[in-house]
Amino acid sequence: MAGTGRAGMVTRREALIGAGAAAGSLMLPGGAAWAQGAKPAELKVGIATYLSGPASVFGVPGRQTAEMLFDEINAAGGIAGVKVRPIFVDEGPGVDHVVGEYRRLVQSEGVHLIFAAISSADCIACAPLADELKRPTLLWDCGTQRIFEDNRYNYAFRTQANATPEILSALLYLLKVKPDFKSIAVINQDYAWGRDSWDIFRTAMNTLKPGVKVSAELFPRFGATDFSTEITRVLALRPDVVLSTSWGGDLDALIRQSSDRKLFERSTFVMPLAESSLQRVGKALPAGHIVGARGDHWFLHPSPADPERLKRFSDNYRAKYNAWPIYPCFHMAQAVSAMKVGIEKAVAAKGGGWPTDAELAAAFKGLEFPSPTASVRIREDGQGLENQLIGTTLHSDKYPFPVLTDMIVFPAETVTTPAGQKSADWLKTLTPDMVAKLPQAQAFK
Amino acid sequence: MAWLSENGILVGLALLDGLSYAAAVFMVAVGLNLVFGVLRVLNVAHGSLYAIGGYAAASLGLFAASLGAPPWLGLPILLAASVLVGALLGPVIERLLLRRMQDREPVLQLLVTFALFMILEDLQKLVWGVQPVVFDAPLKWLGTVDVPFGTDVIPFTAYQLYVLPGVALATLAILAYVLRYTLTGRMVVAVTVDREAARAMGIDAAKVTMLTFTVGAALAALGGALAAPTVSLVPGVGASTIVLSFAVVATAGLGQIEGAAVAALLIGLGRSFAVYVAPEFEVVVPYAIMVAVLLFRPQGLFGVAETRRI
Amino acid sequence: MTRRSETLLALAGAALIVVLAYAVPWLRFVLTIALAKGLAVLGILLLLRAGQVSFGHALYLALAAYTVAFGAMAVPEALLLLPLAALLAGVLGLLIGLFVVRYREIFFGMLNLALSMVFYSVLEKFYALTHGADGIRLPPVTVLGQPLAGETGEWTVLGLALVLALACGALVRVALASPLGEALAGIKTRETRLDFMGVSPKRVLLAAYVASAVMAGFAGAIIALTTRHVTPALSYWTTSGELVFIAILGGSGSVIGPFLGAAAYELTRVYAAATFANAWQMVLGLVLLGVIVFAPGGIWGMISSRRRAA
Amino acid sequence: MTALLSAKGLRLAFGGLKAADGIDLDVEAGEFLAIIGPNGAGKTTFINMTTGYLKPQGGTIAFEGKPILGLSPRRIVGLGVARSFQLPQLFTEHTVLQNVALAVAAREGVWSVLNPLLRPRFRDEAAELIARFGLTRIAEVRADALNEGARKLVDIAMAVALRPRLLMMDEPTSGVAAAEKMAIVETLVRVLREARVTAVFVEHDMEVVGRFADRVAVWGQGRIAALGPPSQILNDPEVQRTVIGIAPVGGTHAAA
Repeated sequence: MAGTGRAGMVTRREALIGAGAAAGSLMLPGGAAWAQGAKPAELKVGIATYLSGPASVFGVPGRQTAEMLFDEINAAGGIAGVKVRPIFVDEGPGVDHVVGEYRRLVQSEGVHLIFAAISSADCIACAPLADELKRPTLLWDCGTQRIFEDNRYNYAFRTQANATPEILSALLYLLKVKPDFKSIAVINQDYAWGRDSWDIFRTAMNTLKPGVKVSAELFPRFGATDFSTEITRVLALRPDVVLSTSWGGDLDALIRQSSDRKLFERSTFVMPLAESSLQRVGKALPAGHIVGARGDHWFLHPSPADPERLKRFSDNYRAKYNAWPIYPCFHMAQAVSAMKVGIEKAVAAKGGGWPTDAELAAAFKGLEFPSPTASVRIREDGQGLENQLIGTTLHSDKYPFPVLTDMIVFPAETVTTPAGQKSADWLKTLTPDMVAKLPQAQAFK
Repeated sequence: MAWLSENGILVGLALLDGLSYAAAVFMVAVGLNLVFGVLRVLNVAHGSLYAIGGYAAASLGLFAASLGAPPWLGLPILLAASVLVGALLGPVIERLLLRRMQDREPVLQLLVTFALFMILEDLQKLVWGVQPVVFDAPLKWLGTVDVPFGTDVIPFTAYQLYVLPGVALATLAILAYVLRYTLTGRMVVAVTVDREAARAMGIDAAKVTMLTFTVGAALAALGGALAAPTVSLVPGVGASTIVLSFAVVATAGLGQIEGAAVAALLIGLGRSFAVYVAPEFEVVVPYAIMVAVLLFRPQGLFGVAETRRI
Repeated sequence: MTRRSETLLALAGAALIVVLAYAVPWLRFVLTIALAKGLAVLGILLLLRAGQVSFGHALYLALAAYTVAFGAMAVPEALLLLPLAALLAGVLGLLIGLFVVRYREIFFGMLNLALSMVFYSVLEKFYALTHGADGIRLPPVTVLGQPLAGETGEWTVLGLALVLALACGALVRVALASPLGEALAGIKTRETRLDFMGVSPKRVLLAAYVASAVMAGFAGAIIALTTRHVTPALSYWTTSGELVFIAILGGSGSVIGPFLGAAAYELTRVYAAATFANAWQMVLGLVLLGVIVFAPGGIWGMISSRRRAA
Repeated sequence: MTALLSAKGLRLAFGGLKAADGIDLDVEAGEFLAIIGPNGAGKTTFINMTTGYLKPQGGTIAFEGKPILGLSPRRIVGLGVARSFQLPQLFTEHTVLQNVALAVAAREGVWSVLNPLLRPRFRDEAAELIARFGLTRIAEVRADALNEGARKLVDIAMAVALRPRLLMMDEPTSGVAAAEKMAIVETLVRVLREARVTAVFVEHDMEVVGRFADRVAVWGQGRIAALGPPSQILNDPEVQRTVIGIAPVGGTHAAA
């Protein structure tokens, strides 16, 4: 295996350079980097997001939002006088990479706070680490409801809702606008989210409207690009409603191919995540279908708490990245807002002193912070209470893509599983009068 | 029996979907198989070439559309983009990487293409970003065809029904003709069968290799370009494509063009029927078919059993 | 390289790992993962000796990891779970091995890949049990009745990994020089001769295959105990590809190679991800390409050629 | 006395080509039987059939009275029939010593993992055998660096290491430089005599045949055209015309 002549020389030189570089980079600071309770020179925030793979359609807008908002905070003098700096890590390589990165962020980079993550698996793995390493961690975008229903954490908090309110709202909306549907087909991605979300939907549907016929349950491969077989089958079955909780390239392809084959003319689609695809699929998605945004995220929210705040956020994002913000942007904005308000609360509680990790974590419990559209409260169990917005697509001349009309904003408390209960059980206790009590729909203006 | 009479027409529909899916699968796998035949390398970067072909076709198409090109021009643009990608990347990859590696162990050759795949995945992301890209002008222009289904009709896109299988059939026919009846094609076959013997007969194996790889790259790109109107191109699309085409190639028998067609057909139809009969097993279908075929024909459907010379 | 200097090098490496893990706490985790992957790659190395590449050994890794995750719910004792996981991996390796050792080269690789993808689908499919892609969080685990948690827990798992790595490394080192090991290498160069010496190459390969499955099993168990979270991604083909990648990176000339490769791989990935979060994949690809083109013996090859030159 | 190897009515055709068309042949214990004939006559096919590589379409083969037809090469080796190859089948990345030691180990069973291949017992036996073949000088040379003559000898040494009672050799001297040929064959015959191995060998060099064969079988189009002592066969004008060429060659004396 010995290199011959010239090649051998190169090899040796490279080996030396490589060894030197490795030794140098191992000299990164080890151990926690700052004294507890002392005001840091800079607030470092580790942010786990997808920078590679299919989920980077969410991860990269999330990262862009973080960069924009961190700049804004620093331009305004930082949080409690401390500048903030994001350190991004990629979720793409998988859970063991993210767990390793989490440790590196805490033990080597000495980050003060962590935002984790988009993937539910990464969140489930990181939440216990937060407690183990005692570093306040905000779960900024992942969907699974299992985290706070199965466990208790002192250092992990979620600054957004979870799958149960996100999916339940879509069902309630459907029951309100199309109460007499008799059959439904589901086309979801074949992985945990696709399965779990259908479970939530079906459980709630069987409680609120028993007897709906499930015409087909289709779970095409995650990352599938061709849905023609699924579409043919649904075209032939003619269900009243088609549910799809898919997202990203999968959802784009499903919408386009359904549109090309006139499936939208035969069935009403319910797509709880489609807000993130609207700008890409454009008017291929016809009017009259039900779309959600994993929260009350919509840059044209009909009744934001502070219209100026929403407009500023949306316009800034659009000016910077040439697109309207989609839900991961809003989720990131919520995490950043929670961080700011939480630290300010902890600093105030200490009379201006800098909080320890434990004090900072305690500040997040019960914290209420503004979101671009309204406000979010972090419950005692760590779960965020976030309103949900569902609407129906409408084609307007003002935008090159469908907008939402007949929007219903569901107050968080009405659709979120109460603390201490499991979604699967709670969904079975729902009563049909829930639908009658829904807030008024608001039209596109 | 009751099931069949109830679902008889559904089976017909599954056949239509299966055919177009098989066509798409064939387009990716055939290039891979051709390249394997001559270079004896399973080119992992084939998936990247597929993705780049798709992205390039979409970019070119969207650019042409922004200049006001008529929608029918979309189809030739798809073709042009794939030829461009093949002609630009094929010779570069073959010359700079694979040729240097051709006397190395097969594992190393395969890993070189794996490394290339990793590099191209990120390059792609740097060039085209992460937001899904699509170019559906040709599909929109061709419109839909209503296929009768009992008293109902099922709309299919003409693109899916005619263009995909059409291009696949044409590709198969042209390749089969070229390999069988032209001098260049026969040289390719000769190198596939026995590189050393071909060299001894005075065939310029290096030239044949370069040509084959370029054609293979262009076919991968064409596969991607043909997909661009229907699918959304996202990061990672190359990775999922390549595993599927590996399964096709192993099922087909290495280097077998007709085998790739039959294997693609089996896998395409198998997947379609699975969606009707047992949707939960759809994902496993290509692998199940591959394992079943190799169980009975260890060298693949059309592969020639290599007897070891002693 | 003599056996003694190799032993010394291995012990020095082990000491270096301990020192690094002590000096840089966050590296403990990374090094444990690296040791675990090194163990799995040791199995890949066995197969490489026979000239065979498996693109599906992540199957055994994942099986063992899930065995630990599920087993911990019943018996949360790491010292029982670890051998149990390896045993199950070995049993599955035997069953699958009986089938795949009849195939060579690309068919061997593809069949392994297919079976691991089927397992991946099974993990996703039975999501009621496995929670699909979300994966399973390990319940609290003990070692000899002491809870495996916190810093002591990290050191314990690192220690386990180190002991297993040294033991398996030594065993493989001895086995490779034994008649069985040399017959294994004979499969690569002249398989038929073995038959005509009365030795069944299939059985020789099967023995190596089962051993490789067991080592991948140890690796999966260690990974599960370290990350404390298992997902189906462990069995995805890219994980298998990563193992082959590491084998080549480290070099197949010595049993130290896999561990060198794994450490280099994990550290490169961590540092590349920290420095170029957008393009770490490209960095890895370039590193691999560099190693294959300029140092086909891998990192081990570079070290041993330097020693020889010195 | 029954023959050591007894083939009856062997038939095998590849497409239209009849490689064996009713072969009847007995090999007696202790003899050296040479097989000669033009290329494509089916000589190698005969070896391939008797060692289990090819399965005849008809006929029977018995070794020491036991039928071996349809057995795998491995089982046949186990019974005591070894072979060498026209193209030497060596483990190219191993040294000569390792190659032969591996054959010794194969005879003893390879399933020991904890002791090295070159443990004293295997190493000594292999080294001794290599010495008998006169190859000690190249014992540590990798097999892919050997010349053709050495590879042939190593190939045969590996077969001898299996301690067969019958050794089938496919052109042991082809590709060997003419100058070394006789020396190599001398060595070979000496070793085989010492080991009391019965041998069948396919050979094109009539001088070799004439000097070392006890009996000669002439192959023609899948049949045995003639069988007898070399003195008789090599002087047969028909054989001279079809097999050896126009001019009669070489010595006519039989080996002792």
